[in-house]
Amino acid sequence: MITAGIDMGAKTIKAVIVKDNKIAARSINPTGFEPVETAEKTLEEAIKQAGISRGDIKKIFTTGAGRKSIPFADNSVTEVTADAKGTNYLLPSVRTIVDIGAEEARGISTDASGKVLDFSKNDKCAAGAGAFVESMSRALELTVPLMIEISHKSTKEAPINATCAVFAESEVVSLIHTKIDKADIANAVHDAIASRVCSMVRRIPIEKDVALIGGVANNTAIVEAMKKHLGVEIKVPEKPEYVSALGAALLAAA
Amino acid sequence: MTTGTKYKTAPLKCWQKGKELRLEAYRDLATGHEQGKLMVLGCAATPYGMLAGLGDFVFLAGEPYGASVAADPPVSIPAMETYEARGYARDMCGYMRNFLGTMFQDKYYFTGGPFPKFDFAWSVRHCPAGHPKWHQIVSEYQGIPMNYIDDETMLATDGEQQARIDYVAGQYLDSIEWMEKITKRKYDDEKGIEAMRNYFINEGLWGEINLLNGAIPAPIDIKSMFALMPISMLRRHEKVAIEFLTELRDELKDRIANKIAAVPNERYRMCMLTPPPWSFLKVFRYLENYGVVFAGTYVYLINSGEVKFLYDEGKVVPATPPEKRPGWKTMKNREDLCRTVARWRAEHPFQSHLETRKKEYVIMFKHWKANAYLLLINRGCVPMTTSMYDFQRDLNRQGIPTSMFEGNFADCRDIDETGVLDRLETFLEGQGIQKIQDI
Amino acid sequence: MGAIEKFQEVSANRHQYAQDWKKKHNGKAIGWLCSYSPVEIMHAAGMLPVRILGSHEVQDVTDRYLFPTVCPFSRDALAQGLKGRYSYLDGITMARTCSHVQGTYDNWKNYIPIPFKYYVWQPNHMQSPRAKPLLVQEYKGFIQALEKFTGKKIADTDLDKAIELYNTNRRLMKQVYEFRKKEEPPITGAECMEMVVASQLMDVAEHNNLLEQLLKELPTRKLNRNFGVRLMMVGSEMDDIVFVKMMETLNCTVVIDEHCTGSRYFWDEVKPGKDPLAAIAERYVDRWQCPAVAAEFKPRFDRILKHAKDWKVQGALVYQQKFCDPHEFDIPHLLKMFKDNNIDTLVLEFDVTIPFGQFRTRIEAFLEILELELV
Amino acid sequence: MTTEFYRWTENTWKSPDIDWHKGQTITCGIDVGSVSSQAVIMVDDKIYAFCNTRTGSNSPDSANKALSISLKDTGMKPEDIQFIVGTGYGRVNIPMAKKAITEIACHARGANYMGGPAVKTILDMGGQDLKGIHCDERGKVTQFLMNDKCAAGTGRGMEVMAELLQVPIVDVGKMSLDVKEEPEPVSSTCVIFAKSEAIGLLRSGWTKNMVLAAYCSAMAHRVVGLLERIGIEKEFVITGGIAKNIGVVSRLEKELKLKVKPLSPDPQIAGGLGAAIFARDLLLKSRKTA
Repeated sequence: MITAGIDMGAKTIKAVIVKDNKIAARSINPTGFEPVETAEKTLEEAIKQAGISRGDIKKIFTTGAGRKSIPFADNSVTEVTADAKGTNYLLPSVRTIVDIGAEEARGISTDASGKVLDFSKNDKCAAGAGAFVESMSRALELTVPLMIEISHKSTKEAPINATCAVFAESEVVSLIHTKIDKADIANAVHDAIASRVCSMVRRIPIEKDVALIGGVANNTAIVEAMKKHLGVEIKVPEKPEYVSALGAALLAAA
Repeated sequence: MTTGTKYKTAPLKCWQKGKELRLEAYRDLATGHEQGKLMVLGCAATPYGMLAGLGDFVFLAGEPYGASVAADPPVSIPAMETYEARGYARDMCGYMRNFLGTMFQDKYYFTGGPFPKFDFAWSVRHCPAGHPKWHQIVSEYQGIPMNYIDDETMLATDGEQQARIDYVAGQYLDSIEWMEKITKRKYDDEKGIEAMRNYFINEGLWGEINLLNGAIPAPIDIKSMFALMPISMLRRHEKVAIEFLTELRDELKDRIANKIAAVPNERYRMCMLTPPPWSFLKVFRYLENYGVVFAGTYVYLINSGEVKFLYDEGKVVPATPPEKRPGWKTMKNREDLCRTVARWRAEHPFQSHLETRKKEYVIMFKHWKANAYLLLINRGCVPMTTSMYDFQRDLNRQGIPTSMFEGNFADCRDIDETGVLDRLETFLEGQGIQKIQDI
Repeated sequence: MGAIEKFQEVSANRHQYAQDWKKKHNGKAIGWLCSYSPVEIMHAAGMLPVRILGSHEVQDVTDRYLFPTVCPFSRDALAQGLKGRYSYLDGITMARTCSHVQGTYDNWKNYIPIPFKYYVWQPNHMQSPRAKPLLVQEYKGFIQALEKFTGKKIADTDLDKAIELYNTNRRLMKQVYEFRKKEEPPITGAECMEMVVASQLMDVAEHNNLLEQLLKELPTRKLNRNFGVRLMMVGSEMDDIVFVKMMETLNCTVVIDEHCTGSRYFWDEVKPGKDPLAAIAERYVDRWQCPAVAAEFKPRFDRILKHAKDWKVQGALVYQQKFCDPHEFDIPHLLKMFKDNNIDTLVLEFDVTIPFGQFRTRIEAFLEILELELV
Repeated sequence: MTTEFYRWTENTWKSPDIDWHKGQTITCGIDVGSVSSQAVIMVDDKIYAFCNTRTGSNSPDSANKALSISLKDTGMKPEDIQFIVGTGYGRVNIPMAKKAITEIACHARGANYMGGPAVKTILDMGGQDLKGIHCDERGKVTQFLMNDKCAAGTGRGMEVMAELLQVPIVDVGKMSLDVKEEPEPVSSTCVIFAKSEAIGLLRSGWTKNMVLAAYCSAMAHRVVGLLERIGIEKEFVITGGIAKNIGVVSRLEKELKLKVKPLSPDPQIAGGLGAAIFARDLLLKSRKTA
């Protein structure tokens, strides 16, 4: 049985093809302004990769913010359900999932089968975590990878208090102008995000193992900071940005 | 996808009448003085029936008025901006911001005419940062006298309650003298008592109506309840309200007998602890697409004297008028009146103690045969939101599912509608409830 | 060590101080959350009253207990409890006033193990003649609970002694404030703040001795600094010493204050009477009002204006804890009052920690308004 | 590096008809802001040269860069400048500046110079904050207000929108005016919310222009709220980058029923210009005392 999952994110669209419960292909593209066409394109790329034809796909499920906009999808599921399913497939021991996206962060608690038990999302004033990293890398005139790298070299703490991403930005700007070392600022940025996400995640019961997924999970500095704040080990699946799409594909097969 | 229609439905017969009664109350305010009536500003928790002792009056409760404005963003936003332009903060009581906004604009929402000028403000301090200070701003602006009763005596379980009831009763007595002084009218104890009798009867009736929604299918949906609420909230002291609420109650009983549903495809029942964002009532309509019906909400429908909780049996029944309760005196004079009101307030506090409230939430949940609670983190009201996370944990501990969203009951700018709807869909998905169809 | 250094030391090591005190006196310590909590009664019970304050550090432990628009002070205070910094406390109490700090108390009660908890139902209708008699009753309940917990009877003489000590404390601190009227105040705003904060953490008798010592030092104390503009600080809870120190490097001196952890807390003395409880109740009903319980502007504003004039302030820094609605009600009216009296104002909104860069700019700009002249 | 739609374009200007060698006073103001930095050079009481450049990730470099660009082919060397005042976020950290003065005082002074003594109300829409400034006929600040609690209405909000819609921020204004009818303003006051609201609107078929229109009018709205609090007196000017956003400005004018007085040569240099004027004050003062 072959199924596909498409994650219609605000920034990027990802497609995953699952064949007989195995990942057959993954593809990703920036969302742009024609999400439907991008989705089509992304899916076709995955199909090529998997070496199958469109007709072989039994079912297509979508997820993500734009999940309802895809005419050729058989059904759609919310990110929370998809995250839980996808993570459970990759890391069966995980009971608590943290998904940090560009605009929104989620905490999900699941059972051994990957069913959602409870979830929490950030409130108004703590939104925009993921996007915050990027705009801050600009303010620091560093690429995101470089910002992550130097962040590990930080020696001093530089607190950022504001929960509001936009206010936090101006705090960072004033830090920049008060001669504080870039490494420490980069570290502060990651720490601030981790701290905000963690206080949101704490609203659900935090049981081991804990996994971090979503594009931001590739950011080792944030993973470090999350460990520090939650005081537990954090597992990161391979290609964490595809977990939602994978979950959707698996649910389509179910 | 199946169309989950299960029950027959029909509009409420008394709907139109209710609408007229509601608007009448608001319209009266515009002409109150021409009619030679006293115009009094207060809050929903003010036992305004007592005012009848001074003669005819019209009474405006700030909250329902603020809610009406808030439900109408094109009016609400400029009103709040007028208020903000005077340097008042954006994170204060949402009702107040809409109220003061239209006051500063001198635009009375229900007529578009000038904002009512009150004779005095008589408030209850059931909200630690709120109503007396709200009315303080009005009294400064309109140059009218104000007085208030410090209440919410149930907030504490430590210490003894009786002394607090005496304190509240004493304040009521003093405020009657104060009213006589500022209005230069003689207070007629009989009239005051009579009006408060109606007030108590209405409370019980409204409670009975809200409890009828324990039936499956629910005979009335929460939107209609809110639309009719002002009658119970603004005209409790009037015979006409008793007549209407009796009619409504009987119609609901009739609907229950004939299984006439508010939401024909009802298959999942929810209830709330607080009012919803008034600019966002479409959330209920949206959820009807999933076959979700809202049986009621604790604040406004339950927590201001409408019902009596039998904690040991885990039951809830409509409130009986105080005088008919064992161990309560018949009211003969203003002292009796003030004592009765104080004691009644103590037993039906707007803000009862957390632990008491936790019990009541569960009883209501069971009575309404609900599947889940919808909780609002309300940026527009501190007391309604303090401890909301505590409540959520408590409900979950008892196996009651909750879905929580952040918003503001009176500021449409404070809600991420797309985000909230997405959150609700996610929650229902977890509950195994899929969308039925677009209605 | 000079008195001021001692104050600084105590407020820096407040938890150590309290624990040492417990050992030394083999006594109990009780935390209190609102300046309406009757310290006299706690002291009479033989306990060390400790005001629960925040630590002004970024924290992420309170969001599951307090919703987003609860004031930062209430969050910060609860965070201290959740982090176990107050684990040495034997009890906690609060007087009914505002709903933000109410959230701190309720969650402390429910989620932080502590043997003794008592909520004093402070009547809030201060203008009502009914308030004092009730408060006496409430205090009786509090006393019974304390006696039951400590096993020690609280006699009227204990209360009289406590009243005497706290009145002395208040009187002496006001004498220190007198020195701030000088052209060149011998004590900075930050130092004064540390003195008052310490008074809410220390054994009152010991604090009194330090005050006596300080009052001997002050007449000859010379500060070698740029005194600049004379400022008043008006607002809600404020114990951020780092902030005030930063401010006083910007060509200004805080010469007087009106806030929850400053003069508003200690200014009024108990008028001793035959019945000590009645005397204490009278003090907490008639005292300098917090906006959370005031339903009239005038009483508070009149006192603020008198302070401003007596201490010859050139500008007022009006601030509030973010989301503190009781103060938000007053501020527009307060600003008008200052304007009508030709006193310039700057409004700041405080959070748990403070974005120094931005606040520094605002304060400098404000000082520029007051003294930067053009050619 | 992807194109940065949120950036304002850099520009530089030099007076064709001033010979700085003849000047009695040569002063300079350097404004290191959160997003952009400006240096303004004054010869006597005339603007001689200025530049508007990007702020780097540390103040001294940004200041140096701004200064050297503005000096480019003037033949003037840094040491020819007799007094330099620093302002803006980085003011305390500009090595060559003899004094630091806040951007609030400087914007008022600069606006007063460009707009004349009738200018009483100044709106400064910076990247990170929104300032309403009231000043007297000499350009001395009498009162100012900044946005609190919420970053709504700041330039940053507009940048976020430009990024989201992949529209160069310089085009936002005119695009927003190119709509058949004015849409309802974006209701959310929170930048992050506004963003998700915008995404929703795009999904429901709104054009970029309509979304921009809705956001510009929402922003104009917020600004009016702030201005009303300090009281709007004629004449009214806007400094900072957003002054160039005709979409916001025209809507603001409509709401206030008041024309915004245009500032030449460039509303973005108000801070640096004010600093240069203060520098001249201080220079003359020091000469008097010397």
